[in-house]
Amino acid sequence: MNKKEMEPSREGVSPPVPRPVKLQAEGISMRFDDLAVLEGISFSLAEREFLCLLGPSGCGKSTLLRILSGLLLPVSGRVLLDGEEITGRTGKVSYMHQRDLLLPWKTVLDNVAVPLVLKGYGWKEAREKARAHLEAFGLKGFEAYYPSQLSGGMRQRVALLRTYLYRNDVMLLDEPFGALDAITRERLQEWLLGVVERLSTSVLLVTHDVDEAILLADRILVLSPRPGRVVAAHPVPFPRPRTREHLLTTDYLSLKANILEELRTWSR
Amino acid sequence: MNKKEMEPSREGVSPPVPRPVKLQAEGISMRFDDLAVLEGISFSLAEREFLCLLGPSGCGKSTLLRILSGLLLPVSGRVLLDGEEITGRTGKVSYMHQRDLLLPWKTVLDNVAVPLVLKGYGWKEAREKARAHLEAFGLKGFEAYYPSQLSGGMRQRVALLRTYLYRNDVMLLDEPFGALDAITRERLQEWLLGVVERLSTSVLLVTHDVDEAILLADRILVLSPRPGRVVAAHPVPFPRPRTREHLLTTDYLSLKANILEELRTWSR
Amino acid sequence: AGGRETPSLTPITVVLDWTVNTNHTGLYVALEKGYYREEGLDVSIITPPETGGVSLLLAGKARFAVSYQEEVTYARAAGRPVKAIATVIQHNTSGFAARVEEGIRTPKDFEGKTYGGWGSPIEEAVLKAVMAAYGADYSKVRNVTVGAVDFFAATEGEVDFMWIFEGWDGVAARLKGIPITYIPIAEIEPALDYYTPVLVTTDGYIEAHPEVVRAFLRATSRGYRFAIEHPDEAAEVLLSYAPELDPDLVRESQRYLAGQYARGAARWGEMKLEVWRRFADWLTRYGLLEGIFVPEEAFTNEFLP
Amino acid sequence: MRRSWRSTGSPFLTTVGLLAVWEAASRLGAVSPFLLPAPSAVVVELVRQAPLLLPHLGATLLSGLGGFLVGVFLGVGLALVLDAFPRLRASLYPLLVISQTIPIIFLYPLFLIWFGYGLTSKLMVVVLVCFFPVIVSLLDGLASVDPELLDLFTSMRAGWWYTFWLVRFPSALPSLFSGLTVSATYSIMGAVIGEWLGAPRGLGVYMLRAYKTFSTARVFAAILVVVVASLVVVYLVKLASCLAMPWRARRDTVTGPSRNAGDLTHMRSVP
Amino acid sequence: MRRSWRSTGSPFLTTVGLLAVWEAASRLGAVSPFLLPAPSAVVVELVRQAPLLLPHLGATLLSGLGGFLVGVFLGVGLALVLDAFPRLRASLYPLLVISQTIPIIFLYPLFLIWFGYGLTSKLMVVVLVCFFPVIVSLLDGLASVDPELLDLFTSMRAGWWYTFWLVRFPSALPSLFSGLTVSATYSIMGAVIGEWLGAPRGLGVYMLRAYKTFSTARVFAAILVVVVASLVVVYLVKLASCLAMPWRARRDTVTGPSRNAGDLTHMRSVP
Ligand SMILES: Nc1ncnc2c1ncn2[C@@H]1O[C@H](COP(=O)(O)OP(=O)(O)OP(=O)(O)O)[C@@H](O)[C@H]1O
Ligand SMILES: Nc1ncnc2c1ncn2[C@@H]1O[C@H](COP(=O)(O)OP(=O)(O)OP(=O)(O)O)[C@@H](O)[C@H]1O
Ligand SMILES: [Mg+2]
Ligand SMILES: [Mg+2]
Repeated sequence: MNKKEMEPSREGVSPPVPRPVKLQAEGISMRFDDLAVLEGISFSLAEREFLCLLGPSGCGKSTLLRILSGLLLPVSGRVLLDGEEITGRTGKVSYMHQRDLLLPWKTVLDNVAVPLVLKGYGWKEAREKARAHLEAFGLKGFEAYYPSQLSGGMRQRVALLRTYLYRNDVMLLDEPFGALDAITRERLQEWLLGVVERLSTSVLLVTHDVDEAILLADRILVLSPRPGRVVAAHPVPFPRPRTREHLLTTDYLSLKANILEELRTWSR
Repeated sequence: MNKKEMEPSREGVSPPVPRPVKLQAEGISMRFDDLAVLEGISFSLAEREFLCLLGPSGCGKSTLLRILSGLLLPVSGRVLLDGEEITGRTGKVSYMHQRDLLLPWKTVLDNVAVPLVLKGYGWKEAREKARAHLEAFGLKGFEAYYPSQLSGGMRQRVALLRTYLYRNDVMLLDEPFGALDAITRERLQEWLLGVVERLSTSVLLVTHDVDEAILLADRILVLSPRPGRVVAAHPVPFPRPRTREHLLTTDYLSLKANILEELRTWSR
Repeated sequence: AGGRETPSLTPITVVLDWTVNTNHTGLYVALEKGYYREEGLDVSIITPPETGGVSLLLAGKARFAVSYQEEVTYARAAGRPVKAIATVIQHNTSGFAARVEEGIRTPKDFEGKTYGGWGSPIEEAVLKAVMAAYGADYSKVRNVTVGAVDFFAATEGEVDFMWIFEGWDGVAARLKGIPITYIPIAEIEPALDYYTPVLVTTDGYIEAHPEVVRAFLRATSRGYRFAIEHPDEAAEVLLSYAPELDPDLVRESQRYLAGQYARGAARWGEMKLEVWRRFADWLTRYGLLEGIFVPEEAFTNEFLP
Repeated sequence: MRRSWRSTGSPFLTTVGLLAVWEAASRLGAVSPFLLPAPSAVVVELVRQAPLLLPHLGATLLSGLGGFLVGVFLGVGLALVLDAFPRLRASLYPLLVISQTIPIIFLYPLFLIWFGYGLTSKLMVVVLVCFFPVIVSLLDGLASVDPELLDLFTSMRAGWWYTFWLVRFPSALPSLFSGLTVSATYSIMGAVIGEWLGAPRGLGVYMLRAYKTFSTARVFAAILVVVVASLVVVYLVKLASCLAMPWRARRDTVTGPSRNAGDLTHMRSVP
Repeated sequence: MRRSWRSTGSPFLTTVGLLAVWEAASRLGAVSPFLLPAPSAVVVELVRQAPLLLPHLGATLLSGLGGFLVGVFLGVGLALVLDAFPRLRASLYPLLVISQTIPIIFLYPLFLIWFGYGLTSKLMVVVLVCFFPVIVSLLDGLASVDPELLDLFTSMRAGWWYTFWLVRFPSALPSLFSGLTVSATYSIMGAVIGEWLGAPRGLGVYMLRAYKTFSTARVFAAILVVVVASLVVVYLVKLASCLAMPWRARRDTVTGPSRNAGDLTHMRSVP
């Protein structure tokens, strides 16, 4: 995961030509019995775009991701992929759940190999391919461990690697770095940016870390508290690669303050 | 949870008189089969002290907390509480696990009431006492929900509230705010500081967020990667109340950079 | 019944050998008509576990039991102090039966047929003996175990002939309109004309309470004599205790048995030493009896009225 | 795939279909009435014999349900004790297995002698039959609780009783109900076996007498009663399982797993 | 609490203790030898009758183990089918219960007609007895899988087979093994019942003959053989359960739940 893996094309100001829309949410509303959770969510995710979703806890972010992935039918609204409706259809996008959801009965290696097996590889080949990634995720030496023997952050990394190996053009990631320390998180963020670049993936990432959002995103969506609505969409116009040091420039800081203020206002 | 709840005594420079030691770890080492996880961890937690534990993912933080709480016997080393050995004895400290560990078969209210019931209250009374806290934790209206119907952050808040209600002089918290957005996190951090002040509790908090550590801690311990050793202990000399705005002062920033550099160096 | 009116009644339990059937009619008649009460006995009749009632008798949970000569013989040979005190029927009313289509008239015809048995070693010996007597070869019979499956069900399948009770299965066949051929066992091998069923008690009980045994048999004997004389009424008595039985079968069977209970005997219940000895010898000859069996000790007519 | 079964329908339809085939087979002489009488004949006999069957049914229900309850309490109680004392468990587990492998036919005479020729012996058969699936499934359920939840309660010094009642028992409930379903299925049958082996009244006695007088239709009328009674007990257990586990109310096990509202797993075939 | 049982000891000691009590009761005449012979008498008879018992044991093992295997495969297979088609499940579940509530004694004649007088009918009895606990526990196990894990696999478009094999089946394994334990316990017994109802040879036949000739000690010698054979089958299943679930190897269910190394739950009594 060295810097070379990142193409330099991403450096410079954000998209000069508008990219075609990949995934589109149209007026999605959701409720559980009496509880209104999402209200008229509309946005689009362009090709190769990195979109971050910020919002107060319980506002419906995970619910939105479940709807986008086709696991849940919204009360109203549609999900479009490449202009085709995929509401309620699964397998079109890859989705990393908020919980790690590892298989307790499979070792780390097998857990990671699962998506490859689902794609048609034999177990042997799948394991080999999966093994090649373990080192980058700091999981080397833990191939034969069962999930119950891992630390929280290690489990999250296994889950992230699994999601990556079942990659689609669109990746929905629900707090993929939540349980990771600053350094490991930095490395994996870099790695993720590299993936987006190399594989022309579009990413929708839920996070609670405003810094993380600013570091990674092309655009940041802010949701209101439940029922979640899109209350702001901030393009992040900073050049890449962005580093943590950049976080101290006034532009960064004002954007961050801005977003925090929005979150705060809405959370009243 | 307004500011008034916080006593002003905590404002000003950190402890002028050294406070008596509450919890002490003496040369704790741990291994799982061939995997050395902790190596000679020694530190002490003073009365009313707020100690943050930073360290790379998988370095043994949760394992250390399990040992301190008496759930796990270290290979060597001792745990002392008020000078008395409590190695391998549970119930002496309260401990919030990294996983939320809610009871799937109990509603939010009952999950929160459990520690009170364990302390001898009847269910009815326990529920009433528990109910009084729900609002502050943003859980009002969700009393009758089962954990499976909650968002990730809500589950974490339930778990934190539960730990608080089973409070002891010493609270060990394993990433209690990991799944919370910035605003909710701020509120609960404030609330936690108030608790420490009001109830003279000592807190050992594991976090991955360096900002959070600097905002909250009297002292920050940095652990090396596995096998975890204490590689640095930083007192945080800033006056309280500390706010996020303070994070932009150079003192804060240099401490942060310092810690990040330590983490980075050791993670090589 | 009636225990409350006369507290001096001796409580007595009788355990049957099988489901309630017309072999037991005399007992029920004596109960119904109050013969037992007149003798100072408060009798209750119970049905046995699958493995038979003698174990209850031996454990002291019943004073009298319905058994059969074969069982008493084995019990005594195994050192169990069981003694027959009356035979319910004078002759063995069982035999081999087949549906007429099978064309079985004599044991010679068993060759090439399938026999459905309940898995007792005695059956094999009996078949060998009777077939040998008719110059037939037992090895040409296919002997399958059908256990508790009844004649009508078994002969729907591969089974061609079975060993049945004339007074029960035979009567049932007539009622169902299924013509059968029947070869009475007693006719083809005299040694097999043994007593079945018999009333038994234990040596110890006879010794301790001879008067109760005597009283019990007096009443029971009256019951059977009543059944001999009034088969239809006796059948209704039985049916009143076991209304679940098929009434037609009970009535028909009762009429048949009325002529069998005491056929050729001076009094109901009397047994001959010869019958006991002959059967035991036969068993020994075929290697079916281990242990020492003294026919004289196996039964007594002493308590018969 | 699923769709093709949609129309096949309910338990009702299957039952009716099955009865129709059976009736036809009987009428056409494919099955001898001595083995399997036509359903119509059975129903006729059932109606005719109802007054006679009712008291027998009462006796069977009494020992069947009574024995089931006693067996369940005994099974649950024993499971708790064995679970609390692992050494005792290792010692007694073989005995539990042994209790199930001695043919009842040989135990029953002992029961008759020890407990008499009344209700108790029959009850004991039912208890013997019912307690085993309960104890096995409860023990297995108790053994597969999330160890971290146990840790949590240990760290709260919860004591045996609270840990059991708040964590282990609810966690073992699905498994326990599996065992209860099996036991419930056996309960009425157990009573019938006991009656068969010797009892003054009950459906087993009725069957035995009908069987020995070659009244196959009556035997099957009694079997029908046994079957219906057993089904009622089994479905009561299923109902109890739904009531006892409200947190998974929508994942019923008789009608197949369904999921939360809006969830698509069961809607896959909708375009 | 736990400590007091520490010394009580192993299954071996309990068994020996029990046998001693039984032997003493027999010698002192507390139990009639006609009902329950002394263990010493049983063992003597066992040794003496061994050559006669062996071929019978062979027959019983053949149908017992064979029927168990067939029953397990049938149970698992049926459970899978019913699980895959929820409608079918609702329709067939009552039939499964019914199959268990018709006394075998009435089914056996049908078996004899349909399957003949050989091994098959006996096998069918064992199958009938064994498949039910398996199917109930497997269905219940399959129904209580973590729904979010299922969602994950749905979102990966895993297809029925992979979802089943990677998620649902492993998750249902503990429950399945509960059912297997119960079935294993019944397997040899089932064969004995089948033999009892009519078979040319087997321990059931031996027992029946011994019983009819009042050789109580021989009956119990045969029961002893049945018990030991059953225990062997049950412990083989326990062994299989440990092998099949390596991820919870240290939480065995026969010897009671123990936990990961260093974990204190089982060490609480150490000061
Ligand atoms: N039961 C176990 N068996 C074997 N290894 C274990 C076990 N529990 C933990 N470990 C190992 O111990 C190491 C430390 O785990 P621990 O959970 O303490 O890490 P952590 O510092 O809390 O990490 P994180 O920040 O990711 O939560 C990990 O490498 C983990 O694999
Ligand atoms: N199955 C359900 N039944 C009822 N309510 C539900 C269900 N699932 C989610 N909810 C409710 O929907 C709301 C949104 O949940 P969701 O998980 O989408 O929040 P979130 O934005 O992901 O929060 P977090 O940041 O804490 O993870 C919550 O209030 C939750 O209680
Ligand atoms: Mg969420
Ligand atoms: Mg941890």
